[in-house]
Order: sequence, then structure tokens, then C-alpha cells
Amino acid sequence: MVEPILKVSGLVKRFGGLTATDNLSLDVRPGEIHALIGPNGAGKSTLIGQLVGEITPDAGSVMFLGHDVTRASVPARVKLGLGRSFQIVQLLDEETALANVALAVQAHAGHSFRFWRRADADERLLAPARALLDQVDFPPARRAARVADMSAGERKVLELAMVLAGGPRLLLLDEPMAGLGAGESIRMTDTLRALKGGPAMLLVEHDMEAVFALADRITVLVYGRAIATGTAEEIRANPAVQEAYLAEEGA
Amino acid sequence: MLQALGLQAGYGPSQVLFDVNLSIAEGQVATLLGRNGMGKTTTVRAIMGLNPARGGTLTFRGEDIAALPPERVAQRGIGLVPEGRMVFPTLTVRENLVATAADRFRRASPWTLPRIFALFPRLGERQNQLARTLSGGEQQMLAIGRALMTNPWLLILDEATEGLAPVIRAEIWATLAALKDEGLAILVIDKNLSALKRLADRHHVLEKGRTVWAGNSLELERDAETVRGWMGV
Amino acid sequence: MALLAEQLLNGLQLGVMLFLLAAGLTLVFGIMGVINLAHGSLYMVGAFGAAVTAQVTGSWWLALLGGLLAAGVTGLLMELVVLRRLYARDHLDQVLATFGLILFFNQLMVLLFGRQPRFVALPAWFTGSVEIIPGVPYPSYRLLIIAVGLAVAAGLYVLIQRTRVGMLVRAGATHREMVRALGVDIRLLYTLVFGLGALLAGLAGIMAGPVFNVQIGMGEQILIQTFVVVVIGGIGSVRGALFGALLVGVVDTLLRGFVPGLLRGLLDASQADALGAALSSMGVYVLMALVLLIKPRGIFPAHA
Amino acid sequence: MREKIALALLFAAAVALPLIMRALDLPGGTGVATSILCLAFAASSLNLILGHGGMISFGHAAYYGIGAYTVGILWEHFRQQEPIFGLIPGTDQLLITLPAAMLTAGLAAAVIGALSLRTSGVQFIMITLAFAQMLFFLFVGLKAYGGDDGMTIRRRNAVPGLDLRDVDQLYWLVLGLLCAWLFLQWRIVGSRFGRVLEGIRQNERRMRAIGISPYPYKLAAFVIAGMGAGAAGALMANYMRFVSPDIMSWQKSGEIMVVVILGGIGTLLGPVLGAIALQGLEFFLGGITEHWAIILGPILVLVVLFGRGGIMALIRRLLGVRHG
Amino acid sequence: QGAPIKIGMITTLSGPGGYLGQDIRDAFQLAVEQEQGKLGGTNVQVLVEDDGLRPGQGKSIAERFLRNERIKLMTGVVFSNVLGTVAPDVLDADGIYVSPNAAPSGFAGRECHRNYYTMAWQNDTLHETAGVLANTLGYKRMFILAPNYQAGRDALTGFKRKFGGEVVQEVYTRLDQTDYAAELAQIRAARPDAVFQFHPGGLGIGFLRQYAQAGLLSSVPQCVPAPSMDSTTLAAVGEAAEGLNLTSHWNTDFQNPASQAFVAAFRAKYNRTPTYYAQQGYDTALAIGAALRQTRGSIDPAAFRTAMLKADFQSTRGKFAFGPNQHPVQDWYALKVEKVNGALALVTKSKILENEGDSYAAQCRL
Ligand SMILES: Nc1ncnc2c1ncn2[C@@H]1O[C@H](COP(=O)(O)OP(=O)(O)OP(=O)(O)O)[C@@H](O)[C@H]1O
Ligand SMILES: Nc1ncnc2c1ncn2[C@@H]1O[C@H](COP(=O)(O)OP(=O)(O)OP(=O)(O)O)[C@@H](O)[C@H]1O
Ligand SMILES: [Mg+2]
Ligand SMILES: [Mg+2]
Repeated sequence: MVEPILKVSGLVKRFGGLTATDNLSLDVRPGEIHALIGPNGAGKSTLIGQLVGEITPDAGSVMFLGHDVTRASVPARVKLGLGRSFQIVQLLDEETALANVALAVQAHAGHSFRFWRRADADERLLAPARALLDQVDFPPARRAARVADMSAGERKVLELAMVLAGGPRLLLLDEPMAGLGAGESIRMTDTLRALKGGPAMLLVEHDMEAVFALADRITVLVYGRAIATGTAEEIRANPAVQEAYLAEEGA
Repeated sequence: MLQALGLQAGYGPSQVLFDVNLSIAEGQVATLLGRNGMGKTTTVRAIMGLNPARGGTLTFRGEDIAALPPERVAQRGIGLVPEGRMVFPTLTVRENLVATAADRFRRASPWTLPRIFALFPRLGERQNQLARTLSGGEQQMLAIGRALMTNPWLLILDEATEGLAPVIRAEIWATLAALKDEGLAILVIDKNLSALKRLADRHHVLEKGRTVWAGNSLELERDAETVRGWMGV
Repeated sequence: MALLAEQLLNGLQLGVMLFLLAAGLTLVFGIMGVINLAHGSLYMVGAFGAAVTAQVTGSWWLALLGGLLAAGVTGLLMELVVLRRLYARDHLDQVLATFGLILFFNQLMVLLFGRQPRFVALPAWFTGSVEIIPGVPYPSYRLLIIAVGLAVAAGLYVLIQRTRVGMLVRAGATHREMVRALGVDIRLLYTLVFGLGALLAGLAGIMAGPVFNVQIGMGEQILIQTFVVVVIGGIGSVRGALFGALLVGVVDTLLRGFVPGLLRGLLDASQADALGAALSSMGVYVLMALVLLIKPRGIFPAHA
Repeated sequence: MREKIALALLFAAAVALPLIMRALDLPGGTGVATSILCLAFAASSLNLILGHGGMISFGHAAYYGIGAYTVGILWEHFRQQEPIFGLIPGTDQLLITLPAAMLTAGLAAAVIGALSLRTSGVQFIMITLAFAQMLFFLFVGLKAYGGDDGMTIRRRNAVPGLDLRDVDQLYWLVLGLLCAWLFLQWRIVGSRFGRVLEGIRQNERRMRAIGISPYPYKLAAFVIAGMGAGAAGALMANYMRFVSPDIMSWQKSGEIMVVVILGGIGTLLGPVLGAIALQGLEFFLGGITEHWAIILGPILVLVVLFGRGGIMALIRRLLGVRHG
Repeated sequence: QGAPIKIGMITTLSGPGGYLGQDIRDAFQLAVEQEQGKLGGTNVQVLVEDDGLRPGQGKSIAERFLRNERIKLMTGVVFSNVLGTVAPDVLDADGIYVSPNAAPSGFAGRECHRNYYTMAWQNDTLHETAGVLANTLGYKRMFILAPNYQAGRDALTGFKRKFGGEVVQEVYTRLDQTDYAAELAQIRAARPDAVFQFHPGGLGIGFLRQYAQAGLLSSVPQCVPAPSMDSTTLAAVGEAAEGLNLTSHWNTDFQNPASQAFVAAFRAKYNRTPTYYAQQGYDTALAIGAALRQTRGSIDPAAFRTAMLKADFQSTRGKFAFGPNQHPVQDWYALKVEKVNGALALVTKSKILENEGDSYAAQCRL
């Protein structure tokens, strides 16, 4: 039994009368893709928020790589090896694709209190940035385009490259397929699959094709509680999950 | 009901639509298909007057709407569920639904709060919550509800099932089928081809701002390979 | 004791006056989200409109009408010509443009009415005073100010929180295009609401005229204070603006009324006076800094 | 290339300005130009945080004023031969007063920034204003240094090898220092630190998600900007030979901000052009009519409505049109 | 005849204080016009610029006047802080400055200058005379207030210097204050015999109106210096001012021919009653004219000084002479606001001081 890299125990988050995360325990093992599914408003994004450090839980703990990070700041967790993508992509809209990734590389390279040397022609930043864009198959022709002029698909991929720049041990992906067309979804699935064996992933997604294609394990969240955890087959066969969430696709 | 011929539009100096042709008949469901960035949303914005048409014609129920400002277009009976939801974050769920509600054409059975809450019980539970704090899917439901509350002739759904759980998605398709039976015309943009095929009467494929293919579901089945190519699948 | 009570009353009254000054700003800045530095100009235009009408007609009621008309029309023009093009722009663009408007309006008033301060008489029914606290006659006009201020607060609250107009204005502040795409003519709506804000600024100018003074540049004197009130209270909240105004009014009055006296017990007279005066000048700003450090979004943030 | 030539021409013109002024028989112009450069200096420093860091500080005149007061106070104690608090001797040496001004302004910016940066948005605007107002009233109350009436600095600071009583020399000194500052700022903006600052302006959430906590970077930029404003204030005090709280009023903060926006936010030369335009117009129109404000006001409005991005954008558009 | 002599006028025309500079300028130009573009027989050209009450702006204008226009004779500044930047530049360039209004203590005492003349008074004298008036009126317990800035603090010091009774309380208001309810409550609670207050221009209007509205005017009279109650203030305050006591060196109802002619001409030209700021502007023009007449149009500082110090002109205040520090030595009067033919006016009551100089003259070594 390998040590999980992320261990969530007894996590609780309340919004007024609503318990969005209800005594939730969960773990993610090294290298696995762990999908998190559940009805809308089940508390998936709220959980991601707590893992990332944007939302402070009311109770429970989050252990990451053996550190208790329950109260750590976002950047502190990122420095430890956490990477996340957003449900709505967050990028630097006025910059080029390359500049975005280069900045992420820079952030990973240590502190940025360097005031003199020009950064925009610094190969120590640009070379790794290009490599990352290659890794996610970002078309070279578009690397000098400004983010503001990019399509939804390009942005999603670019964001992934930025996340990877941090050399994360765990990726938190909140609806990476959202906003992608059918074709782009397939390519994104391939890209994620290609990363397998690298960072572990906690994947929130409503696109079941992608989930079943990628996930090693799946946890189903309903009303803030994990009602089932298991392999794709187990979950697909689970009648409770069928009723609460899946339905016959396209019925 | 809605017809676009040779529609052109863009953003500032850059032109995005070059030749979009589109037609939806009374009570019909039509789709706009195409890869990311091909101009589907821009077409919708051009129809709504948000990015005014720079060329071509645009008629709705026999009236030229190409030069109308958005509010006039909407007042003529087009309801929009925009890409990215765009719910009003600082309003409560109930306020979001009420603020722009209208029954301009005196429907026999207009959409009301109770009907919306029956369709999306989740919204009923969250009536007084600020829309900003809703989950992604809940916001999507709200955007759909909000458009229905304007009781339009034509409903435009731009990726309206994005981020919805499969059960809810299935429910939306069922609702759209029911609405179609009530005589509502619908223009859908969605990546869920199989559901669209069953629901829609007519499909349009966009490629780099041009309508490159149009036809009914049967024809779509027939030309599946070509269309798949355009869709990048 | 009577003095303390009187000072508290003074503080509350000042607070309501501040609210009246800030009411229009709450609407335009807090809810529509526009930084309009020229808001003070509308206040000035209202005050001058009333003063000039009063001088010509001698009637306070006509002056009221004249002031409101002047401020309202100026506001509408301001919106139609300049501000409606700036809603979607950066706050900084709004700063620069409305800074230009201040220059313009101040000089315009000089050209139209000269540099001399103006005079507005009290309305005939409110020249007397009332003894609320025994032995202390309280000007009845100030009671009128309190009444008007509270009425404006209530009206504004209902408008913003309870009517569709309020909802639409709040909606338009975030997703302007979307409101249009749902069939609402937000441009017209915004013009009207901005006009209402101008009317409120004008009303404040009219009410303040007989108490403060009507002169060129009077708008800038109150501008910062009103922004302070709105921010302390919580941007976009009518309740917050009222509460912020009362807080500022009371704190300011008490500081002025009692701090120098208290300090004199501790320090020698001239030092105490200098320090006391400096403290009371800074008071409002210290208050704002403290509030923002403790509650960064103000006391009653609109969208908590 | 074209830009480089334009820049070189501009610089040459700036250096030759005192001579040109004398040739035109307008020797007073050099003094006016000096004050414009000081304002441009202050505005550039604001531009670092406003244009590149997205921090809308409405209290920047505070640091400008502190710089000026540092020169004034040091001079006052030098004149009276009486150390400050019995410890720090006064001085009239610019090589000491200028760094001292930057240091005090930087310190003030560190304290105020550390507190203010806990807020954001409009609240940040207002809290920076609040602190500036506190300082303003503090100096109004400081009887020992002239209070509201301000203090006169009878003689400009001394610099070995220069005679600042000569307006031309003072002008060249200010020009030189401004250029040095602009060069420094240009390097900073292009450096790793500058990239982070840009990133923070565009999307703070994204920066956190790549592991950067914005606070220390914002604070550092805030302090650097404060130091720049302090230097500008020190020079202004030398030019004016006078300081009063007026120099740190909210109207001054507003003016500095207007200069930045007018010139072009986030551009290197924008604030300089903005200062020239604003003061120049004021002067020019003031020469034509006492009602100059009624012309200047609408001009500013027009710049916003039709010249998106200020003067720099206008220039770029003009050059761009010629290119294509 | 040659080219006209240029006179530079830097004054405050914008903002709330704008009407003060306007009065100075208008009266000055009236004097020039009355002499068909001349002063003392010499052609003059008056260049007016607005300092906007900003010292820096004043400085820039002075610089331009001195260096571009080569103007050697300047006047006009209303406010002390602007004077603080303008005067040193003018004087250092060996120019002449004649102040129509602002007169801080520095230039009257240690830093007095051969080329610097004041035509109004020294600031402190205003308040000292009010102290004298309070003594004359028999007030024993005074409540005194002024805004918290240098001139305000000087005002209270000046008042106390000559007032013989007890100051029951002194209060500093704020320059940016618009509401005075808190101070009025304190006055009511202190029950003084009278109130001394220094609130120039617009500040005074607000203060007096609120004072009257609070019903204090009937129970606690006021005794103030001229800047707290000029004729513009009076027009803006209205009824509320009735009964107010003040001191001044001049008033519209002075009987000497120069004053009567001035008031009539000013009213005819500008259709408003001149304030004492206007009178000072006018006297400034007359004084410069008298000097120019003697020097035959030369403004060489030494010659000009000899001529100027003679003060050989018909001052609107009757008697006028310069003291050793080149500040006025003049008479002071008690005024009262009264109804004359149904309209409020400042009415001169009695002379309270004769040939009064100022307390700083002794420190001046010229
Ligand atoms: N700040 C808040 N205040 C009140 N309720 C909130 C707040 N934030 C989230 N909620 C509620 O908590 C529940 C969980 O939201 P969350 O965003 O985690 O759902 P989710 O599982 O990500 O849903 P989806 O699949 O639709 O994105 C929702 O019902 C939401 O309305
Ligand atoms: N605001 C904008 N300014 C400039 N160009 C834009 C803007 N929005 C979109 N575009 C460009 O217009 C083109 C069409 O975009 P549009 O959003 O219409 O595509 P779409 O078919 O809806 O794609 P998706 O499936 O990603 O929503 C894209 O190339 C995009 O880069
Ligand atoms: Mg979610
Ligand atoms: Mg789209």
C-alpha cells in the first residue's frame, strides 16, 4: 500500500445553513487519476477550493505529501507541488502564450525579486516554456498570439501548460473539458492520458466519456458526502450512482 | 422564422463571420455545429445585435432585424442563454429570474417562477442565494430559466448544457422537446451530437465564419463522415 | 450631559446631511459603478440653480424646483454626452473625463454667475427653532434636513432593493450587454438613473444652500467626504451609506466638540489645541482606514 | 527604428531646451520646464504601480510631499544649526538630501503600503487617500515647519561642481535624474520582478495559482514608487524653494494621476508627455484667457472619448497609420 | 512716451477664494482706466494671471513674468501661502512687490525688504484691533475661534495680545469644515459675553448663517475683524449678520472724496458694492501711480522706493503713511452691520485707533 499524496479527512464546509462539504474523507495515490463526479451543487468545486487554499474549511484536515496544509496559503501549496486549473480559465489576457508559460516557469524557478536583467529574452525561461507548450501540443504558430485572441480550446491547453510548469505532484482539474468542442475534448483527453504516470490528478468532470476513459478510481459526491468510491466499472454498475447522477446518456 | 443570408460580423477591426446562412422555421429546432472558434457564438451575437451585422441580411418573423440594438431584438421575441452563463452575480436567484421577465406576447401558459422552480428544483431551494455563489451547474440552470422567463418565440442556447450533470442534461433535452411541441423555435449550439440529432430538424455547420453545410438529421446521418471532419472528431 | 446630548444630536444631523450629499453618489458610484468626480458639480449646479431662482422669484418652492431642474438637466446632458460612453471603460478613464468636467463646470458657473458667493434664504416656515432638549433651541430647518434625508434613504432603499428598476441597475453594473440581450433598454434606464442621482445631488445642494454656502468649488469641498461615507458604509449599499454617514457625522462632531477639551487636561493649552485640531481633521480618515483594515469591504457590503 | 530616432530627437530637444528658450527670448521657460519635469518624475513613479501593477493609489502626492519636506526640514535645521531631535544635523547638500528624501518617502510608503495593500479595488483607492490626508493634516498642524503656510527654502541645495541657482543647471540636473529614473524603471518593468507585477495586474488569482503571493511584490513596487515620488518631491522643493502641505493635498494626488492617464497608462514616456501636455495646456490657455479651465476641461474629456489610451496611444496610432 | 511699463498681477481667480482676487483686479484696472491706461502719467500694461490658490502655480507665473516678460513690478497676491513662493523670487531678482492684501509677519519683521511694500495692513493688526474693539465694547468674557491654519492661529494670538478680559474658550475649526453645529453648541454652553471669530470668505458665510439659525445672534453678539465680514459676505449672509461688530481700516461709507468717488465708479462699472479687497487693490494702483509720477515712469528700485515711501496720493481711507517696515500706518474704525433704508450695510461707528502701525515693525532693520 503506497502512501497517498493527498489525504483529506473529516472535511466540513458550511455556507450558512448549507453543508457543502459534509465530513468528507478521500485520498489520492501517486500517479493515479482520481475522478470526482456528482450532481450539480454537490460540492465538488467547493472541495477543490479547500484543497487549493481559496476556501477555508470549518473542520477536518488536508494532508499533502505528508504536510498538514489545511490552513496554508495558495502559493504555499503550489510551491509544495500542487497545480490547479480553473473551471473558467484564468490567464494573463494581454500576454502571449509563450509569455504566460514563461512566467509560470519563472515562478517555479524561485523568488522573482530580480530587478535588472530583462526577462522577456531570457532563454532560461523561454526554453522550458517552449518545451512545455510542446508537451501539451500547443501549435507553434499560435505561441506568439495574445491570449485575448485565442479560442476556448487553445486557452484550456495553455492553462494546462502553465500548471505543468510548476512541476506539480498533484493536479486539481476542475472541468477541464468545459467549453471544448467534441473534437477538442477528445484531444484534451489524449493530452491528459499522455501525462499519466507523472503527476497524480484529481479530476472533476461532467463529461462521462472522458471520465471513464481516464479515471483509475472514481469518487461520487452527493450533498457534500462521498457516497461511493471505486473503479469505473464499479461506479457504472452502482445503482445509487445511476439514479443520482448518471442517467442514460442522451435518453 | 429566423433567416440569415450571407451574414458578416466581427470584433473591432477583425472580421469573424464571412458568409453565414441560417434558417429556422416556426416551431423548429435548429443547430449550429462546428469546432471551437469557428464563429458560432459570434453568429449568435450578430443575431442579437451585440455584434451588429456588417453585411448580409437578417430577418426574424418577416422583419429586418440586422440594424436593431440588442434590446429591440430581444423584445421581438428572442431569448438568449449565452455562452458562459452570464448570470447577474450580485442579484439573488429570484431577482435574476424576475428582473428581465416579460410576457410580451400574452402566452396561454407563460413561464412563471413556480414553473421554473418545478423544472429546476435546485433553483427553488436556492431562491435567495446570490447568483455569484451558485455552483457552475446551478448558474447554468439559472441562465436557462432567465431566458425562458422572457417568454420568447425563439430560444437560443449557446452551450447551455455545459457543466451540467448527465441527469440534468437529459432533463434539458426532454424539456426542449416539450417546448418544441408547444411551438417554440429553438437554436442550439452544443457538442452533444447524438442528442441534437434526435431533437433537431435542421443543422448548420460553420467553418471559419462560413456555413459549409446545412441539412436535416437524415442528411446529417448520410454525410456523417464529412461533418465529422468539420467537427474535428 | 445636555451638551453631550446636544452634540449627539448635532452629530446625527450632520450625518443625515452627509447622507443626503452621498445619496446620489451611492446610486451612481455604488450601484452603477461609475466614478463620477463631477458629482460635486451637480451639487453645485443644484445649489446655484436654487439660489438664482430664489433671487429672481423670491420663492423657496420655486427655488427648489429651479435647483432640481438645473441639476437634473445638467445630469442628463452629462450622461448623454460623456458618461454613457464610459460605462464599459476603465475606472481611470472615468477619473480623467470627470476631472475635466469639474474644470468645465466650475468655470462655466463663474462665467454665468460670477465669483461671488450666493445667498439662499431659509424657507419661511423653517426659520424658527424647536426646543427638543430643554434650554437648547434647535433650528427647525435642520429638522427638515433630517426629515428629507431619512425620506431619501427610505425611498432609495425601496427603489434599489425592492423594485425591478433597482434589480436591473444592479444587473447592468456587471453584465450590461446581457441586460440588453434580455430585452431591457439599459441605456435609457441608466440615463434615467443617472438623472435621478443628479437630482439627489441637486437636492443636497439646495438643502445645504441656506446652511453652508453657495459658491464656486463647493462641490469639491464635499466630494471627498461623500466618497468616504460611501466607502465606509460599504459600496453599493443604501443602508451602508446611511450608517456610514451617521457614523462619520457623530465621530466628527464628537471629536471637534470634546477632544480639545480632554487634551487640555493633559497638555498645555496651545499644544492641546494644535493636536486636537489635527486629530479632528484626521478623524474621518483615521476612521475610514480603521474600518477598511478591519472590514475591507466596508461596514455593510452590498453583496456579502 | 523609427521610435529610436524619435526618442533620440526628443532627448536632444530636451537637452537643448534652455538654449532654445534663450534663443527665443523666453528664459522663463526653462524654470517652467523644470517644474514640468518634476511633475513628470512623480507621475512616472506612480505609473510603476498604477500602470504596471494595477494599484490605483490616490495618495501618491504624500510621498512627493514627504520628499519635498525632507529637503525643507533638513534645510531649516541646517539654517538654524540645530539637529533634528538633537540627533540628525540639518544639511543643504543635495547628495545627502536627495537620498534622505527617497529614504523617508520609501519608509512612509512601506508603512502605508503594508496596511493599504490588505485591501483592493476602490477600497484601496480610498485607503491610500485616507493615509495621504492624514499626512496632509499632520503637516498642516506642524507649526514648527510653517504649518499651512509652508516653509521657504531660501537657497537651493548645493551640489559639488554645479550651481543650482542657475536655472539651466538645475534643469539639466533634473532632466538627468529623470532620465536615470526612467531607465531604471524600464529595466524594472522588463525584469522578472516586472513580469510578476504585470501578471498581478492582469490576474492575481492566476499568479497565486502558479505559486506567487502578490503581497510582497506589490509592497516592493509600492515602496519603489514611493521613493521615486520622494526624489521628485525633493527636486521640486529645490526648484520652488518652498514647501507647503498643498504639495500633498488630494488635489495634487489627483493631478498626478490625471497626468499618468492623460499620457498613457503603463507606457514609459506617457507620464512625461502627460505632464507636458497638462501643464503646457494650462499655461498656454492661461495666457489666452482667464477662463482657460472651460477649454481645458472639454479637451480632457475629448482625450478620453476619442484618444483611448492617452497621448501615447494617439502617437502610436499616428505612427502606425503612417506605417501601414 | 516709449513702451508701457508692465505690471504683473498674480492673483486668485478660481475656486472659492476667486472673488477676492477678482475684486483686487477689477479695482486695480478701474484705477488704470480712470487714467486712460496710465498710472501717474506713465503708460502701463497690466498682465493678470490666476494662481488658483496654488503656491506652485504662483511661482511658475512669477518666473515667467520675471524672465520672459521682464516684468519688474508685481502685485496682486491674495493669500499668504502663495505670497510665500512669489515674493522671494521677485525680490531676489531685484523686482518690486506691492502687496494689496496678504501680509504675513515674516515680511513685516525680520525678513522685511526694501523692495517689498504692503498696502493693506499687517495680518496681526486686523485681530489686535478686534481685541481693542472688544475692550471698548466692554466685553469681559470672550469665546474665540478660527480655522486651524497659520493665519487662524495668528488671528487668535493677535486678538489675545490686545484683549484685556478673559478668554473663556478658544476653538480651532477646520479649513474644510462646512458644519459648525458642534462649535455652536460649545459656545452656547460657555455663555460668553461675545464671540470673536476669524473665518474669511466662504467659511464666514457658513459660520454666520448657522450662528444665526441656531438663535445665538440675539444672545451672544460677535466682534470680528474685517475679513470675517466683507460686503460680499454680508450680501450672502443676509439678515443673519445684523448687529455684528467689526473693525476695519476702510468702509464704503467713508466721507472723504477719494473714497466716495471710488465707490461710485466701482459700482457704476461693475454693478456691485466694492469689498475692502477692492479698495486695497485700488489704493495699490494709486500708490504705484504716485510713485511713478515722481520717478517719471522709472522703476529703478532705489528711485522708486524714495517716491513710494512718500505715499503721496489721496488714499480712499483718508490718511495713509508707510511705517519703517514699509507697512501701513493708519487709523482703524469700529463698524457695525445695520439696516440702512431697509437694506443691510456696514456702517462706520467710530475711530478706535489712530496711526496704528504693527507689532513687527521693531524687528525690521531697513
Ligand atoms: N459562498 C457561498 N454561499 C452560499 N452557498 C454557496 C457558496 N458557495 C457555494 N455554495 C453552494 O454550495 C453548493 C456546492 O457548490 P459547488 O460549487 O461546490 O458545486 P459543484 O459540485 O462544483 O457543482 P457544479 O458541478 O455545478 O459545478 C452549491 O449548492 C452552491 O450553491
Ligand atoms: N471579443 C473578441 N475579440 C476579438 N476576437 C474574438 C472575440 N471573441 C471571439 N473572437 C474570435 O472570433 C472567432 C470566433 O469565435 P466564437 O466565439 O464565435 O467561436 P465559437 O464557434 O463560438 O467557439 P467556441 O466553441 O469556442 O465557443 C475566434 O477566432 C475568436 O478568437
Ligand atoms: Mg463546480
Ligand atoms: Mg462559442
